[in-house]
This record gives sequence, structure tokens and C-alpha cells, in this order.
Amino acid sequence: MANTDEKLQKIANDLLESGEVSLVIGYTKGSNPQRMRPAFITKTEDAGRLSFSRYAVQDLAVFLKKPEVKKFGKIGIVVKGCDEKALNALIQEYQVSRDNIKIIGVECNGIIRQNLADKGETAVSEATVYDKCLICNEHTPILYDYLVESGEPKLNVSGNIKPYAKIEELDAMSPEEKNSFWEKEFDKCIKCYACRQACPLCYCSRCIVEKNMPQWIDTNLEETGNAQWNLIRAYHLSGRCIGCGECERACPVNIPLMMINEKMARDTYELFGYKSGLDINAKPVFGVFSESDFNEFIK
Amino acid sequence: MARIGVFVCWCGSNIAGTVDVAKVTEEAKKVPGVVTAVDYKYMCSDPGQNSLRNMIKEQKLTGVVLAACSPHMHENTFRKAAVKEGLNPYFVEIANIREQVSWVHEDKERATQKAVDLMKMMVEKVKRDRPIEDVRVPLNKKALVIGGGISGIQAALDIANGGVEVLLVEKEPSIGGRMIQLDETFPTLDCSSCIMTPKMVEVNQHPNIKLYTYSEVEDVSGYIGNFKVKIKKKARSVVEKDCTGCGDCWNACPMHKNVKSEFNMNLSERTAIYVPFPQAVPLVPVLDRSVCLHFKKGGKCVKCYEACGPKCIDFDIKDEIIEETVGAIVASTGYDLMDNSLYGEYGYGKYKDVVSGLQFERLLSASGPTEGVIKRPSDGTTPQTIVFIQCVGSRDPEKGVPYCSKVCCMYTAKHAKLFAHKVHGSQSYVFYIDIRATSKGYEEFVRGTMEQDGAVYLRGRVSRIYEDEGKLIVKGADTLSGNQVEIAADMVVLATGVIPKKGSDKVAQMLGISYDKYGFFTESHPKLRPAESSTAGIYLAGMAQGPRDIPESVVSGSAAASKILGLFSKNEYEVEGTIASVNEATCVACFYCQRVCGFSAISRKEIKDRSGKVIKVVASVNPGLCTGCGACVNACFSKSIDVKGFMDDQIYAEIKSLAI
Amino acid sequence: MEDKKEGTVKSEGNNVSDPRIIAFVCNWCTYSGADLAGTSRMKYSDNVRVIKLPCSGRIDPLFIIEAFKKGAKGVLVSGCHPGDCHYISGNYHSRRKYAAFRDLLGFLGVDLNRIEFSWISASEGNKWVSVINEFTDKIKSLNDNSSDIFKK
Amino acid sequence: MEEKYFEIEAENLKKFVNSLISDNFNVIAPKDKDGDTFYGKIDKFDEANLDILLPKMSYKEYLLPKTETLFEYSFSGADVDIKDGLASVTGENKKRVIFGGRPCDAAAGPIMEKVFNWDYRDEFFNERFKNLTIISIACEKPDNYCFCTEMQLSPESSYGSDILLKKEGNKYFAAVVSEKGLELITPYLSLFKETTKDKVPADKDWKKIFEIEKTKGFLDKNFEHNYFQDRFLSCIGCGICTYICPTCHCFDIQDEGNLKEGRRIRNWDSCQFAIFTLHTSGHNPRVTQGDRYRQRLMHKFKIYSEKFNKYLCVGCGRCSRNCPEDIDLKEIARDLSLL
Repeated sequence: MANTDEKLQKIANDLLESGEVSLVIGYTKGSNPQRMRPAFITKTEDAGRLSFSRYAVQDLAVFLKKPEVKKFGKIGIVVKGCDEKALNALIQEYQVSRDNIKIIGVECNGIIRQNLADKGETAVSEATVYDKCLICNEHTPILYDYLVESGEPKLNVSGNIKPYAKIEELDAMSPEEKNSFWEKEFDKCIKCYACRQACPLCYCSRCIVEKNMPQWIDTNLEETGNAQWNLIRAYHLSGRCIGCGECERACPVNIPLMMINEKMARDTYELFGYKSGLDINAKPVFGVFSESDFNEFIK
Repeated sequence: MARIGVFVCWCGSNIAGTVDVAKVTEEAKKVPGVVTAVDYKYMCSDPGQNSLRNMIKEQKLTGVVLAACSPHMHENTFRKAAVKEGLNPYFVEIANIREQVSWVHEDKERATQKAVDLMKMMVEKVKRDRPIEDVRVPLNKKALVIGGGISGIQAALDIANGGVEVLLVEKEPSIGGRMIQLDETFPTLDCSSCIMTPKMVEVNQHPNIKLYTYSEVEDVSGYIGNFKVKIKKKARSVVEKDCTGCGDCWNACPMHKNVKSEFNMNLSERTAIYVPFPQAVPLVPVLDRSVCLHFKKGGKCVKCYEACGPKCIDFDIKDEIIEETVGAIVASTGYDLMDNSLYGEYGYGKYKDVVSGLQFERLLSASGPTEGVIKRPSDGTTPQTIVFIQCVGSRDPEKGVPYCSKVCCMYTAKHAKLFAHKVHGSQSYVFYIDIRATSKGYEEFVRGTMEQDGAVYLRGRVSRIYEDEGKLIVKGADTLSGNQVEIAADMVVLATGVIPKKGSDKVAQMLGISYDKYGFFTESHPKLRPAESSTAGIYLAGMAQGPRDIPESVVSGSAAASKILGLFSKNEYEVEGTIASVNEATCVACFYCQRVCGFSAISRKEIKDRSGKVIKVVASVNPGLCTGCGACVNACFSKSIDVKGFMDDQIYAEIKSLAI
Repeated sequence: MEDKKEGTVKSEGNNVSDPRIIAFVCNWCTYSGADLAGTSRMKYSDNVRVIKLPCSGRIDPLFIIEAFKKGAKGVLVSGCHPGDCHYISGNYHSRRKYAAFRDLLGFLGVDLNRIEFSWISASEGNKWVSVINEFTDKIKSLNDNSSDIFKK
Repeated sequence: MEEKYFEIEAENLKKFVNSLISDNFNVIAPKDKDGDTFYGKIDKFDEANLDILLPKMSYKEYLLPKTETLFEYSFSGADVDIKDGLASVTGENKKRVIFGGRPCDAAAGPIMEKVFNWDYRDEFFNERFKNLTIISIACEKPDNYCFCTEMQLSPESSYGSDILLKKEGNKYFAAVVSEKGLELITPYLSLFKETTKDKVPADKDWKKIFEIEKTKGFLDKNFEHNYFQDRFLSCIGCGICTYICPTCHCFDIQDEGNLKEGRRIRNWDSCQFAIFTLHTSGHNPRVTQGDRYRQRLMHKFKIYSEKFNKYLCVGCGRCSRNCPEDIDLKEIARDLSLL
């Protein structure tokens, strides 16, 4: 751990010192011992604040959409494997230029769920990490300029805990049952848009809900407006979501957003053989078509 | 404030018989923004149009809705009428209450309700219409023709004769294409080169045609009126302007037995420096560097150079890139024959005397390898019995292509006929599936081959060909008699299927035009716009579009030319203004719009501050290329792009008007 | 909150026995096909209201959401057959999007019987008639008590 | 009114709450849901979770609903028929009791009440506020994110409550501080035993870690300080902090409807959204998230207090606990007080 931190600090220090980047986005210790928070390092003397641990929940790629952050030009960024997929998708969608970014990949062996960590959980285990960690194929990031090995023990996945198990449960339900499930969930929504803001791929400068001529998505915070918002958010992320889970983590009212995202990720893979965020040279799945695409639902 | 007029048409009893037009009119008056609503017996009649015009004038209408027949019928009629009163044509909307209401429903009350709904929907739409000006694109009045076969030549000549400059680019050393390889042409049996050569010469001498042979189009960008093209003039190694075409060089070339003549379909040889055929245009040889000893043996052989009087051989000439700007393009890249070796049972490639139709043409041709005397490629003897097999590859979805190659029936009949004429007492057999002889004089021509020239037509397929004692034994079925037949032939001619020219898919991609699964270029509309490609300013001609015969190819060349001359008859090209536009303030440059645009109409645009620093990149629509399909709007997450005439807020208002 | 919806917009007169059906169709194929049904004087259910777009590629999922919001019991999306698109590839792009969008709606509990997709060419007046009639019948056979995320 | 004091056994408190429910009150209490605790309607006392410090969200929505219909309209011909939305608020036949909330949440009501009755009296708010009776329970163990003491309140403050309960062993001391509170318990007085103030355990000596006046002092002088831009680079501009805040009260007014009918509603809004201050011209006076978070600080600790003499913050710490990027308001207020 200490070793990981030192390596991160050294890389950040070198990048800033050489002028290769003018900002390094990483993690630092948070408001309690079980929390990490983003750190924006612009001076070498601050590089020592960088750290990484099993509590580093945030997907820092989200900051690359902020105009204030873009102004820094060349940026170094600390990413876990899942977060790095967001970078790939952003590069695919022309939001980030590979040339402007130094990717400091960290090996990650699972992140403890924040609500558990807040209650004092310190052990990485199948039962304490996020579902995304259980299906993770990118403990080592796909693309990086620097790789920092993890000091954390490997995550043992026994298979006893089924990630996103609720998806199959829901799939088996009737439309009425599904509807009543989501009605309850969306009723909780307060339209704080934290799901959108926490998402590295929700980078529109004007979200569709903010467009009022016409106002496609109802503004109300009742079932109808909430459902439409959640539907359109999920639709816009379909085939794009890389599964970092930040939307769900951020949601203050605990709507299981990753169920929808993961379901759509599975479906796009099944229909079109595409997984998001794996290849910066791949064409996004909804930017292309095949003449032999799935046609069975059309009369 | 919107001042909308609603005009409800009776269409005699066509509408009024099923829809209560008075009710629709009354309902229209209640809609906010509607200042007048009237019904009339025939809105499209002159008095009807006049009432529309008067009302626009008197009531100072800002938009009109016609509840009438389908917009596909009279939208233009009413738009024109509105324009006469100074209204922008796009402020005319049609509620289709005939084709989609009165003619398809019977319950008068419900049909009336539907008509009212559709009328209200269009009122909501017209309220949100914006004036749309058609886009004008300046035209560079110069055309590019890709491919110098008969259709390309015809296009080039017609355009040039219309007074427009043409660049004709041909990949081969000479223009002439496939037609110049043919002997005589059906059904008139005039000699192909006799009718073709004058046209080729005319091309070469035409003051408005710039001919680039042994050249290829390397890159095309831009759009209608303004295509930037790069033409690669391959190194010919001969200075064209000095060459007299005397032939001293190719006569001096030591490489005279090793290289197969492409023009003669491999039935003869050519030299390394060569003209493909004696009537080549231009009559300037090409030095084939892939076989030339000078290039293969480090510059030792210079025999052609020594033989050349004007000293126009230059081994150092390099490929040259010529950049031109043209306003329109004709794609006439022609065809190839399918690979006969797919049909192993016919022995093509294995038995020398099994030849393709085009090879047989060369054997028939007076300028061919046998000087017009039919000789077997194997031993040079004159065949007495020839079996012709039709539909080799064509109409065979299993092994070949499902389509009909169209010309084979006719040229096979011609081959059999010419064979009978040239070899008296000979016998030909034709295996066929059907005979397709549908143009003028064609049926009579085939009949003649059968009846006067004694060709035996057998309806059926050949199952196998093998050699036995110098004869080709052809085994097949005659499905009409139900008998198995076996013919000992001296030669077999395969009527091989036609496929697009190799590399035409690359040409299509470069041009941004669409092509079908076989590689044939697709028309903008198969019936109504057969000369246009899917991309504005690019036209199609000849076999590149699909199998066709010479007259059809000529017609298509002329059609493309007339389209271009029509286009160039104005100084600007007008595009319907119903195109996409980008909200640059909210565009976030993800370029999904670019990905889904089928017309390459979206490009990157950099927005700079006063000091020239790029502060933002946004998508930008090229009005010359955009067709207004709206796929980009669908692809845009933030709806930062919209299509005029079908704006988001209009669709929204239409749906909203249907709320219940 | 325990006491819900003080004054949401209420719907009236819309029930599955007489359902409102909104069809979004492309200008070139399906709209012409529907016109052909008219010129051929074929008869079909009058529940449908057609909204014409240039291309099925322009038919945004937002339209479908909006149509349901505004009380449509069924929504039809129809365009040119694959390969026939007037704009070359608009229908291919929309097909891919709708395959996913449909899955999403289904997962969120929308009865997929309420959404129909079809390819109807300009010559298929008869197909237009049968698609509309069958779809209308299907909507009529649905359970009217089911609510979904669009409207309560 | 003069405060009154009662003792009530835990068993009787349960009876009291259950009686309220059966007597047709809507009782809102901390209630477990999805692994967290939110305020929600309880059907019996046992559904309430009185052990947790604070529910995840405040009960602001009972004063200012997420969406409130101001009026409904419908067209009949050229006429417009308008139905006032207030009728449905006044027409609520059930009174609400917030039970088991904390002093910080209770304090939010009277603080917010000021802005809704300043130049324009907002009858929607007032009607809801009037119908709300608040029974709070004093905190025994505030956590590290709590800073009510710094916000001039305390874990044992009765400000804003109608009744404040303090737990001691198996019983509660109830300080009834308003007529509304007294009115509520009067039918159930048999469950209560009246006592005097001196019997009630004295408030503890809660320590402050910073002086909010100094925070204000910094804000008074440093509108353009680098701190804001640097510190809030990590803010992603979600509205969580404002939406779960008991005192944030910004709203947005919108129309929803069609050609036949519709309604005007007001929805929660947040100063943390870029669109919040976006002008029609395209100009946005608050360009960066730093600008926007500064606005939140200014409004809470400077502007509101200058206008209404109350800070627009009760120190509940919800924004800190729930910030996805771990931005801690307490830490910031302290930092600013020291700058």
C-alpha cells in the first residue's frame, strides 16, 4: 500500500516536473479513514498527497468532462481498470484525445462498497465489494502509460455470490411485475441528476432533460417525470456504459441503476457482439449497423 | 402571432362522402391561431387555388393547412400557389384526409374525428414552421468520367458536345473498354471496332475532353458542384506528346513471347512495351515495368529507346498526381467476367478448347490473335462442332450469382451464327435455361440462328465435360425431350456471367455512393432516378450498374450526360432547404451524427477566438450533401442537431396535439 | 410522500376497446404504402393517426415515449425494407437502436405488445392494412388495467 | 407559550404514536428502506427506526414537495378553466406528525419559513407548515459530520420542534414548546406525566470546533478567492447536497400539458446545476462549479443570515455524508473560518 502510494507520487511528481502534464487527478485520503476523495495535483510539492486503496471508489474519468478541468490541457489521471474503460469510450467518442492524457493505471483487486466502508467495513471480500468487481476482467487496466501494481491481496471469487442477480429475477417477471418493481424505484427519484453527473460518459453540455423547446422529458419529480428521466438516461447509456457503477453509488435514494445498465450491456453484447470501452479504435455500437442485424422484432 | 388558414377539400364526394367537411371546418375555427377556415369542392382546381391565394392575401395568413389528398399528390401545387402570394412554400402543410381517411374508413363520424385530429396536428406543425430557403451551391462546370468504355465515352462526348469540359479517366492504356474487344454486335452484326473506333478518335480529338489513360482516380472529396479529385497518371515511360505510334519500340522489344495479352484474353502474347490493340486511343504505347527487362535487369536493356526515332521513351517518368475540381462525376467502371474455374465440371483452364465468351469474341475478331479465323487454342485447327453453354454463373445462386447477366443469350446466338457463317458445314449446340431476347430485333435474331444457321438449342444443363481422343465430350440433359445427350465437340464456349469490375467497390467507397451486395452501383431510385447515384452530383452509366447491352449502355451514358448538362445549365445547384443544422452552443462534438450520416454531410468545425485559438469543436453540416433524412437528429443525445421541415418541436407538437 | 399526485393530468376517454394508436412512418415507403391502401380503397381500423417523418432513421425513441405519454395505447414505427431506404441506411441505424430500446422498455415493464415495428414498402398497401388491423386487434385484446411507466 | 414538561415511559410513547396513527394522523418517522433509512409514513410505531442518527434525506418534502401543482387548467372552447392547486393542500384531511426526527431537521422549518413569508406569502408552504406537528428526539451521539452546535443550534435544541424528547433509560422527557404540541398530546395526556424543567436532565456542554461568524467573515471579504475554484474542482455538480439538505429550497416553475389541459408545477431545483443560472442569451454568470459551490456557501452562511438573521444551515452534515466526491461542508466551513 505504502509502496503503491509512493509509486503514484513519484509518477505524478515526474510528470509535473517534466511539464508533460499540468494536472494529475488522483486519490487522496478522505473525510474519514474509510474514505478516499479525488485530489487535483498541480504542483510537485502536493504529489505526496496521492494515495490509493480499497476505498478509492470514485471514477476519476468523470472530471475530464468538466470545462474547468479541460483547461489544464495535458492531464495525468489515476485510473482503476473499470475507470480506464471510461477513458477508452471517451477517446472513441472524441471527448478526450489520447495525446492529451497520461494514463496512470493502478491494479485493483476490488473496491469496498462505500456504504459498508462507512459502517466500518475494512476487508475486501466477495461480500463487501461492488458487483462490478465480481465480474471484473480488467483488474489491470487495458490501456495505460504507467502501471502501478497493487499491494492489495487478490480478490477471491467463489461464485457463491451472483453479481447483478436481480437482473435474471426481473427478466423472469411479467410486465406488470416489472412495472411495479420500477414504479417503486423511480418513485424515490428526486431528480438530483447525481447519476448523470457522476457518469463519465454523460458528457453532454446540455442534457436532453434541460432542453425545453421541446421539453421531451417531463420536468416533474413524480412517477412520470422520474420514469422518463430514468428511461432516457439508461437509453443514452445503452451500449456505452462501461459499468463503473458511479451512477448507482451516487444515487442518494438507492435506485438500482446498475441493474438497468448491466442489463443493457448484456443485451447489446448479445445482439451486436459489442462491449463498451475495450478498444479505443472500435466504432461505437450505435454509430454503425450491419445489414444482418437482429430483425425478428420487425414485421 | 400565427395567422393560420385551414382549407378543407371535398374532393367532390371522395372526401365529403365520408368526412363531414363542414364539421372539420368548424373544428378548425376553434383551434387557437386559426383565423379562417373554409371548405371547397376541389381545392386543387384553379378556383380552389385562387381562393387559397385570395385568403392568404386578404387574411395576411402566415401559414396554411390543407385538409385534402395526400401531400404526395398536391403539396407542390399548393406550395406554388402560396409562393405566388409571397408565402414561404414550407408554410404549407397537408392533412391527408383522403388517402388516409375518407378512402380507407367507412364510419362517417369516426372518419370525421380522425380528419379533425389530422387537421389539428398539421395546424400545430404549421405554427412551428420556419421559412426555409433552398440551398444554393455554386457549380464548377467541369465533369469527370471514370471509365472509358462505351458508356463513359458516350457520356464524355455528350457532355463535351454540350460545351462542358470533361476529364475522362481510363485505367487501361487505351479507351474502348469491353466493346472494342467484341467482334460483331448483335442483332445487326455491325463490326464493333468499325462503330467504336470513330467515337474513340472523336474523344481524343475533342477540344472539351481531357483524356487520361493509364490513369486512376485516387481520391475524391467534396460535394456536388465542388468535388476535389486526384488523378494518378501512372508512369507510362513514354512521352505522349512526342510519340507517333509508329511501333518501332514494340517491334524492338525482346520480350515478345512471354507476356499474355490482356486485350486478347490471354489468347496471344504481347511485348513489354505495347499498345493493347492496333486501333488503341491514344496510339501511344505503355511500358509495362513489371515485365520490362530494363527494370528487371538493372537498366541493361534499352532496345526500345534505341529504336525510337523521336526519342520519346523515358525510363525515369514517375507517377504523377493531377488535382482537379469538378462539379459532377460519372461512374462508368464497367464489368468483368466471373471466374469460370468455379465450374470445374466444365473444364475451363484444364482443357484449352473450353473458352469464355469474350475469348471467343477475340477468336472471331479480324484483329484478334487468329485474324478472324476460328481456330482451336489447343492445336490451331478449325472446329467443326462447338457447344455453347449459357448461364455459366448467372442465375445460379448456389455457385454463381442469382441475377441474369442479360447479354449472354444474345451473344451466344451471335456466336453460333458467326460460327455457321465462318465455318461452312459446322454444327453448334446451345445449352440454355431460357432464351431472353426482348429488345428490338433480338427475338428474330435468335430465331435466325436456330432456323437459318442450324444451331441446335437444347434446354438443359451440362453436367460434365471431359476430353476423349481430341474431342470434348459434353454430357448434359435435354429437358424438353427428357433425354440425356452426349456431344463430341471440338470446342466449348462458356457464356460466363457478368460481375462488376474488380475494384469498383473501392471506387464506390471513394465516391461515397452505395452499391449492392454484388458490387453494382445502386441508383438513387431504381425506376425514377436510374442515372443518379445516392450521392448528389455523381451519376452512373454502363455495366457498373448492372448487366446491360450496348444500346442500353449508350443510353445510360447519354442519360448521365444529360443530367450533368441539366445540372450545369444553371450557375448554382439548388438543394431543398430541408436539411440539418447544428446548434453550436450545445453541440459537444461526439460525432455520432457523422457516424450515422449516409451522405458524408457532417464534418468537424473548429470555432476559434479572436486570437485564432480553437475554443470549441462542433459538428457542421454541408448543405450540398445533406439530404435531410434526420438520422443525425436521432443519433444526437442532446438534440443539438435538427432537420428543417421536421424539427423536434414540430414533431413534439404533433404528438401533443393527439393527446387524449 | 404518502399522499400522491395532487392534480396530475388525467386522461379521459382512452381505453383499450377504442385505443389511440400513433404510427410514425417514413415518407418514402410506409407513407406511400398507406396512400396506396387509400387509392386501392382498402378499409382498415380508424384508430391510427399517422405522423410522417422523412425516414425511419428520424424516428426518435423520444417520439415513442411522448406518444405513450400522450395516451397512445399502441405505437407503430414503420419504414422502408432493409436495403430500400431512400437515404441508404437510415432504417438500418434505426433498426439497431430500436432493438436495444425495445429491450430497455421491456425490462422497465412496458408491455412490448404495445409497440410494433414494421417494414412496409410503397407497394405494400395490403401489408399496411394488415399491420394496422392486426396491431389494433392486439391492443384491444390487452388488459386495460395494466399501467406502465408512461402514464398512470 | 410557556414550555411544559412531561415524562413518558417508552411503552407509553409507543402507545401514544400508535394512537395518533389510529386517530387518523399521518405519522412520518425514520423508516428503514433499501439498507438505508428515510423518513416515511409509518403504520405502527415499530416501523420507526429511532436508533439511527439521521435519515438519509430530510423531511423537507413535507413542506415543499418534490413537485407541487400550483394550478391546473383546461380549455373548453375559447374559455380557460383554472383550478387552484392550493385547494388540494388545504383539503388534506389528515394532519401530519413528524415523529423521531432530530433537532437539526426541526430547526429547518422556521428557518425556511422566513423566505416563504418575506415579500410574498407562499400559502402552499404555510398551509403545509401549519399542518405539521414535529416531535423530535434529542441526539445523544452526533457523528463527525454533524455541526449543529457550530450553526448556533445543538443536539438538544428544541428550536423548530413542537415537542422535544430526551431519552433517559427507559423513559423520555418531553418538552412541549408550542400550542400545536400541546394540542397534539392533550387527548392522550393519560400517557404522560407532567413534570418540571428542573427534573429534565440538563443539556450537555457541546464543544464547537470552529466559529461560523469567522466563516461568514471570510465570505464577506473574499468573493473572488482562489479557494473556491481550487477546492471545488472535485465537485461534479450533482444536486445531492442541495436536494437532501433540510434548508435548501430553490424551485423551478414549469408547465406541463397538452392542447386540452395542463398544470403549472413547481419542482425542486438546485444551484449546483449549470443551467440554474443560464441566461436566455447563453451567458452564464456562474461558469464554473467553483462559482456554483461558492454560491451555496454564500447563500447559507452570508446572504441568508444578512437578510433573515439566520444561517441557512442546520449543521446536519447530510451533504458531507452523501457527497459522491467526499466534499465535507463542515471541513470547508472550518477551513474558511481559519483562512
